Amino acid sequence: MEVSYDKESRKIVQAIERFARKHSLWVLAYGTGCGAIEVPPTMTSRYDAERFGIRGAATPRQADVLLITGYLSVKTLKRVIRTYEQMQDPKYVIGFGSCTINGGMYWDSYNTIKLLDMYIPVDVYINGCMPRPEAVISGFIELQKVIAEGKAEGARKYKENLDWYRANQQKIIHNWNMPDYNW
Amino acid sequence: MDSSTWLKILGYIITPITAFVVGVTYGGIVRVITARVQNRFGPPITQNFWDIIKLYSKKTAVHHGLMQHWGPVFAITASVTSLFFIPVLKDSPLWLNNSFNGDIIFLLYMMVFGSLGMALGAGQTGNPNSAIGVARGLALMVGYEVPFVLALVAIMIQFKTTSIAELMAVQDGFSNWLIFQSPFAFIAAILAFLGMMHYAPFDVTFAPAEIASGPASEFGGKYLALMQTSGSIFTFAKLVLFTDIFLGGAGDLVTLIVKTFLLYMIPVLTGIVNPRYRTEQAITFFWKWPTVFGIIAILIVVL
Amino acid sequence: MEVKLQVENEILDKIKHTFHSAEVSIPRKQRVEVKLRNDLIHPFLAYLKDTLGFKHLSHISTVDWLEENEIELVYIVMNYDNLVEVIAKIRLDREKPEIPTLREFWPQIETYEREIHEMYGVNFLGHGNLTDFILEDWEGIPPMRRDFDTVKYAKETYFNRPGREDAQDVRTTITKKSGEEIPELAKVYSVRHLE
Amino acid sequence: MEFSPVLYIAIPLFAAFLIPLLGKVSKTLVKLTPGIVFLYLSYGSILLFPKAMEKPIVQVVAGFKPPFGISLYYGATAAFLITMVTIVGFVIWLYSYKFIIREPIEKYYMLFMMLITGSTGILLTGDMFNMFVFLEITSIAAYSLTAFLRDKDGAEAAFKYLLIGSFSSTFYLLSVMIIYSYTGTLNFADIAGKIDLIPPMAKGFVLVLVLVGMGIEAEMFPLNGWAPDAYSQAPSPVGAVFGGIVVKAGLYAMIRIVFLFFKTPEVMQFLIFMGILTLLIAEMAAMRQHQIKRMLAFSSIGQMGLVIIALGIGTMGSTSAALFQMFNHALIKSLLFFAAGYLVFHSGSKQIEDLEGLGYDKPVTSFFFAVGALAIIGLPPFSGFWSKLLILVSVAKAGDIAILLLILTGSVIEAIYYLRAVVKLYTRKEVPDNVRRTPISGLVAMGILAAIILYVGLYPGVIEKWLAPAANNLLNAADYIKAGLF
Amino acid sequence: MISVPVILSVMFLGGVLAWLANRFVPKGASWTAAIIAAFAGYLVFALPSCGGEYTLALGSITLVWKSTNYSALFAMLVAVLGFLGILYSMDFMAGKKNLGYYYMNFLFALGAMLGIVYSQDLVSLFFFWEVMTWSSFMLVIYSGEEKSHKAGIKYFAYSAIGAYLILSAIVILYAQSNSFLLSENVKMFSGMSLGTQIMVISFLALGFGVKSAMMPLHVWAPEAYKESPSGFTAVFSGALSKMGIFGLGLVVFKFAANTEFFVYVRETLAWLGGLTAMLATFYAVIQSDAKKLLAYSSIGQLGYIIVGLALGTPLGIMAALFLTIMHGAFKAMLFMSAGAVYMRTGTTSLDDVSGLITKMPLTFLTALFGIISVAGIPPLGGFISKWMLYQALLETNHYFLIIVIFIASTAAFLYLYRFIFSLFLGQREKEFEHVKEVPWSMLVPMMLLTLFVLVAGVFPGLVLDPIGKAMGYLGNFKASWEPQVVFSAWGEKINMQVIAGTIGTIFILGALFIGFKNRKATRVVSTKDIHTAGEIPTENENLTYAVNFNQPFERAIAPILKWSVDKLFNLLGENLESTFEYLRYVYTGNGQTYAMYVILMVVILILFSGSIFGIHL
Repeated sequence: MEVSYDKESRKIVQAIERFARKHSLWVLAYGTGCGAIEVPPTMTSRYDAERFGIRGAATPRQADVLLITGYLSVKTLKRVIRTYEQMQDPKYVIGFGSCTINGGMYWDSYNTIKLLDMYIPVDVYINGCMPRPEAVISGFIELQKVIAEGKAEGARKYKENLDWYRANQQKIIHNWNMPDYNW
Repeated sequence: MDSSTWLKILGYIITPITAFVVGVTYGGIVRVITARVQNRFGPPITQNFWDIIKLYSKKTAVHHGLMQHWGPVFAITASVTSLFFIPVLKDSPLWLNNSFNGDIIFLLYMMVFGSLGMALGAGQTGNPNSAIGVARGLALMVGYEVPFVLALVAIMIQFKTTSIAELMAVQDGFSNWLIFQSPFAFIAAILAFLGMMHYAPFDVTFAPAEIASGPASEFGGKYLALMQTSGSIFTFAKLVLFTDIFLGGAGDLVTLIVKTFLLYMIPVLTGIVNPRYRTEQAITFFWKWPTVFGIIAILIVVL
Repeated sequence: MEVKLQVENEILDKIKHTFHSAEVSIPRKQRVEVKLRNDLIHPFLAYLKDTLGFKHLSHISTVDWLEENEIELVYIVMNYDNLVEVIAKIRLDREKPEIPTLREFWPQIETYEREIHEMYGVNFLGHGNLTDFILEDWEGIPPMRRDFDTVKYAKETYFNRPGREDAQDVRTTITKKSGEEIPELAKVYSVRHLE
Repeated sequence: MEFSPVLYIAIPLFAAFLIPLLGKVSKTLVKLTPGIVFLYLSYGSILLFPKAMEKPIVQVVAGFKPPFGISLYYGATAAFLITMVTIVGFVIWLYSYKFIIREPIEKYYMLFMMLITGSTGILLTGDMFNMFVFLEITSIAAYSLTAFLRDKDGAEAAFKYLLIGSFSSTFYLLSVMIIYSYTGTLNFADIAGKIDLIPPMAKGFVLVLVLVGMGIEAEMFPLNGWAPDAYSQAPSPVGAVFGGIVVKAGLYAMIRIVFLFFKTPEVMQFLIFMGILTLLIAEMAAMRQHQIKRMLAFSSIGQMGLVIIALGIGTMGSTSAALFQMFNHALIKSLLFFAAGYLVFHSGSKQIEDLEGLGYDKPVTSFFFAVGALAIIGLPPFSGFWSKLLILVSVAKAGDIAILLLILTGSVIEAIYYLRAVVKLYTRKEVPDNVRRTPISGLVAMGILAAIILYVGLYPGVIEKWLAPAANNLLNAADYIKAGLF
Repeated sequence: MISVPVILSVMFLGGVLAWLANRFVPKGASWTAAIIAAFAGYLVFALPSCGGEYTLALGSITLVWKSTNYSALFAMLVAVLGFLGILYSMDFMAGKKNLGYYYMNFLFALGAMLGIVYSQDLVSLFFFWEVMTWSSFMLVIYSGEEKSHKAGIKYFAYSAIGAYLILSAIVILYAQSNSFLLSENVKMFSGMSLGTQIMVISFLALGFGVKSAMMPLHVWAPEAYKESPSGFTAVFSGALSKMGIFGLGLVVFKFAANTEFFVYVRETLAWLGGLTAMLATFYAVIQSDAKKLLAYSSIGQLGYIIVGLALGTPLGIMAALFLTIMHGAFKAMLFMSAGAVYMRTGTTSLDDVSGLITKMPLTFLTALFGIISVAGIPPLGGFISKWMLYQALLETNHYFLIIVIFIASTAAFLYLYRFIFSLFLGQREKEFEHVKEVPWSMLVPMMLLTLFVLVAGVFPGLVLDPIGKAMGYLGNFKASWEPQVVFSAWGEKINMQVIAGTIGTIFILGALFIGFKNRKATRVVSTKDIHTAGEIPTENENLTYAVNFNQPFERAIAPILKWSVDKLFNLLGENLESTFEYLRYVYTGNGQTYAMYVILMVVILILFSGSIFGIHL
């Protein structure tokens, strides 16, 4: 039984939904790299990210935002992909620090990836090595804007281009023993 | 159908909605207060509404089987049913619902219904954290039920009734409130209430940093939303129950809200400033002083 | 500056007395360096631990002597009583580096050995748990060996963000700026592929 | 044809002399003879039993009237017990038919017949000295049967039996002498009338001698040391003979004398006390036995203790219950010995441990053992239930709750060790293929016993209606005197 | 004309028939037994509730059998559960050895239970009691393994003690009243001396208490329940242990009610029952075997029943009898589902089995309804009995007993959840990947009982009707209930239809909502797909948290668990046996010793004949 709205009410519902999504960002901080240390100050009294409705989520099932806080080694990437796929749509990814953008200081490492958005769709990058909490919050506000515009469609992108992403992922993860998620 | 039937049906619709709104708003206020205590600004009071709407608006939902699918339904059934069997406002046909068909003992068991349903749902996910949370939660329940039941027994014996409505009728006038008539029962009950609300120091069931929010760890989207809805309603239901029993109930909504809010602040403020007990510590806590208070309450009634 | 190395000398004497083939020296205060035959590392560490009281295993370090076709294992053990460190060095064949495990002396050595196995390809016999440690499913030359070309590997394996042209070789840039010479060694194994 | 009680003694005796002669002719004839004897005796029982129940038949042997002549007293009690002996004897014969394969079988049957002679003699005689004679006959036959297998253990057991048994005879003979010296008569009925002629001191001495002497035969604690060895070392049917016949006869003799001459409250109390001791100690000892036949022997002692308690209560109800229990015990214990005999034979070991798994390998024999065990514990619907119930009722009526509880304690222990053995039988274990089978005659013997046990269990009235006259006969000394002296 | 002997002979001859059938027809035993049980069940229901009287004279003893309202209640329970148990056994036991033996003893046990409830005289009561004991003992040792034999011996030993206590009470009564008739004894009981009264009541209560596993006489129960085949365990716990309750009902209301110390009897029993409920629950919490857990749960539930009976108020008795029926149903369900799991997986260990819900959904449903009912959660049958029990406790001012009971019933959630979680929820072991649902003949009894539990919960009047009549037999009790509403003594009422309607409506609404919201985007995933911080569980890894599940609670109650009755009894048993061992050495096997005994005996008797016989030498 599909509930059908007329156009006007659909718009209103969408607006409410977007507003709610924008104001309620539950963050799954995947604590890789040095960025993990920047998250606690962001969340606690000094910078108080809860003002923006940002708060931590314990598990990927509950979370909206996946925060990749730094470089990802091949081993961690595998876990990140799994975690990302366990999250519920709509879901957003924030790449955090230059390591996620272009490899940063690990550009010639034999074991870290250098381009996060080749493996999972990233909505917002926050540059810096490391970005300070102010920058992090600004990144989140940017994400809120993207959500409000309805452009944060990472999950859909991932779903549509799954083969491409899989090919990229499997290029470096040789032993692909992950369960099938029926995308 | 005559007007009273319509009034009753209206009551069935209005009561849960009110409970939801009040419960969620309380949740928001709690978050603000917590933030202020921690020297933060805190989210807007409406934050919990946005959270719940967002969870409802999630596009996908994943479950691990029928029991997880129905787990939140069990929870909401328990909370709404309990609410329906608690007289919300004194002498108001709109707010009394089914309260004459059940009583305190029924409510004690009805409250478990949801926990057990949720526990079954959490169990089916296969997540060890959920099961650990459930084991802790059930054990904790055995702990806090003891002083709670002692307090209730003291009151039930004193007034020779198990009906909440009759207990409310007993407490007309400020000085007749049971909090003054049998203070020890109130102390035992309120200490049990701390455990019942799962705020620190008795938040070992959900312990986010430890077992990834325990039973809820595999719930997301609509399931989590329904759980939070039922949680809000349940919080309100428990508060109303305590108000009815100890604070003389309420004749109008404003009084009710004031009384429930004040009552709610006890576990909340305790929770903010306390660390966490381990399960067996919590159980032994409940079986020590609160139980003693409960026994004193009974002895006072008996002697 | 005259330093009294009484304790160190005592230890040196004892070691020399027991292990005649060991080359023992005292590089500095509180340190004794021993070069051993491969097969003696086991009895040697046992002797240190049980007789001389070197209870603590600080670390195992590894050096890849590519030119000499050898891999050097450096065991660092320490005595809490006199705070002397003994550094025991053995050299393994680089083609087939094998040495018995020391798990029965220090159970925590498992971790070091796993890492060395993964990074240098040293096979610790009797270890029992030489599975993947940090790298998963690594194929090819162990990454810490000097004949492994990390830049080339990274370029081939991972995507590079276009537009980062300066992402060449930090060392070249630095030498350009400072005018220093790149050591021959580094040139051969690092710069060669960049050219 | 008129059947005379004297034939109960004469026919087995005749058969006992005939059997060795027949052995020269044919082994089969030897084997068949006891069967014919028992069938004939049963026929006699059918004829005489109802009569004896109404009025005791007193028969004078050798022409003199009592108290001078030797008289046979076939009263209700004797009739009851002799019928029991006949049934058990018949079944034992049937069982022995294939079980006793060791030569010389004619010797076995001869001794068996002599033992029957002695037992019926003890039960029938109305004369104290004759009782001694029959006692000796029984005992000597029993000693020989104990050592029938002619192995070391059997010989040792027989020697112990002989040692203790000679005490029994001696003491009994002494008491006969003392009584005769004061009263000048040997007839029970006559003595009973003249018992006051004996001075108290001698009377006490006689009492002690009789109690100890006959207590040995009746397996009273602590005089029963011979029993476990004799039971377990003798061939299995002989165990049944002891449990079913010899001990019953001994007990009858003791009780007859005590009831006739010394029926004072103190003596009865003493009997109860000894009965309890016998019961409890025997049951406890049985609990710790590892050999099945020793276990059965101790259980037998315990049961006798129970009977002694019931007799010691001395009321009408308790005495009849005791007779019922004697009857049941004779049958059930025979069944158990029969089954145990073949189980031991099949497993090749006397240890209970080694019986494991036989329940599946030899189902019928094991089944009979289980039936026997359940019956002797006193579980319905077997006959043991009723006799135990009646004993308890009579004890309760006598008002002694402590005795009641002690009896029940003994019963609990008994239940545990019997079930242990049964359960051992039915523990699943791979048993090597055993081609030996229980022969049909053995199964028939057990089947008859089991059928009787079950039948009596379902219709206890069959036996119960004979109990009252039998008990009356035993209790009522005045009637005995009247009948015994014409 | 249907009368009691007809029913009994159907059962007992049927047992023999089943045994014979097994010898000649393959599968004959199960069909014969099922048909006989069904037929006997029909007869039990067709028997007029105050009729079928039959007198049988056995020698000096007269046996009287009659159906009363009280016995009809228990007879129905026995007949229904017996039939369902046999139906369940048809496939459960298929292919096992010695089926004739199994069904014979099964039917014997059923017949004996019917015999007990129909007995109007003490001898036949005891007679059938013993038959019941040994036939159930035979079933406990059915598997023929060492463990089952140990359990069997233990069971039998305790039963024997209990039975002999009953027997001694019976003979004491007989000694006073000269009659075995129940009615005669009841009539004359108040005239007996105080000592007799105390003795009879305590012996009877202890004897029946053993069967109903009252603490501290429960020791036999866990192992016996565990070792018996599940088809029978359902009857064992559901009906057979209720014979103890049947007896206790008679003791309390027929005998003790006429004495001056009635109130002490009730208080003692109530506290024993309450402690039984609590401690047994605690022990159930720490079990790691499904059937043992259920066994302890059974002990605890019987504790509730004893409490209800001992309160002696109409509401209390009503609660007790209601719980008797309900416990028969739901414990049978749970044992049957545990048996179903055992049949498919070969184990009942809670640590080893998990995640069977998708493989055995109907079994799971049975277990679910079972645990909800045991827990006393509305609207199923368990709740109304608990409610009545609490009301009865409140009205009789048992302030502290109510707490004990409440702790027990709350702690029950722990083990109940553990039971269902460990067996059915969580991740499935790889070896159970090909497990199938059990056959229909096993599902039918489970489903029927499930339905019954539901119906009895919503329409308690259906069950309260025969209970009300039974209470009339026990004494002049008037039950206070209407078809929908149950009243307490204080005038509280509870309307189960409103409750069930509310719960049902909200649940259906909720289920519809959650079902249709995002229906297309809702996915079921494998239980392996869980949040594990990204780590991937391998196929052989099972993350289900099942071992030591209730450890937090166990730690909290560690002081209580430290000393257990089992250990005490074991110690006692060992010491007794070693004492026996010493006594055994009275028989040294040495002829000289024996001769010495004889001489000593003579000497002692002669020396002390004065004091012993009153004759001075």
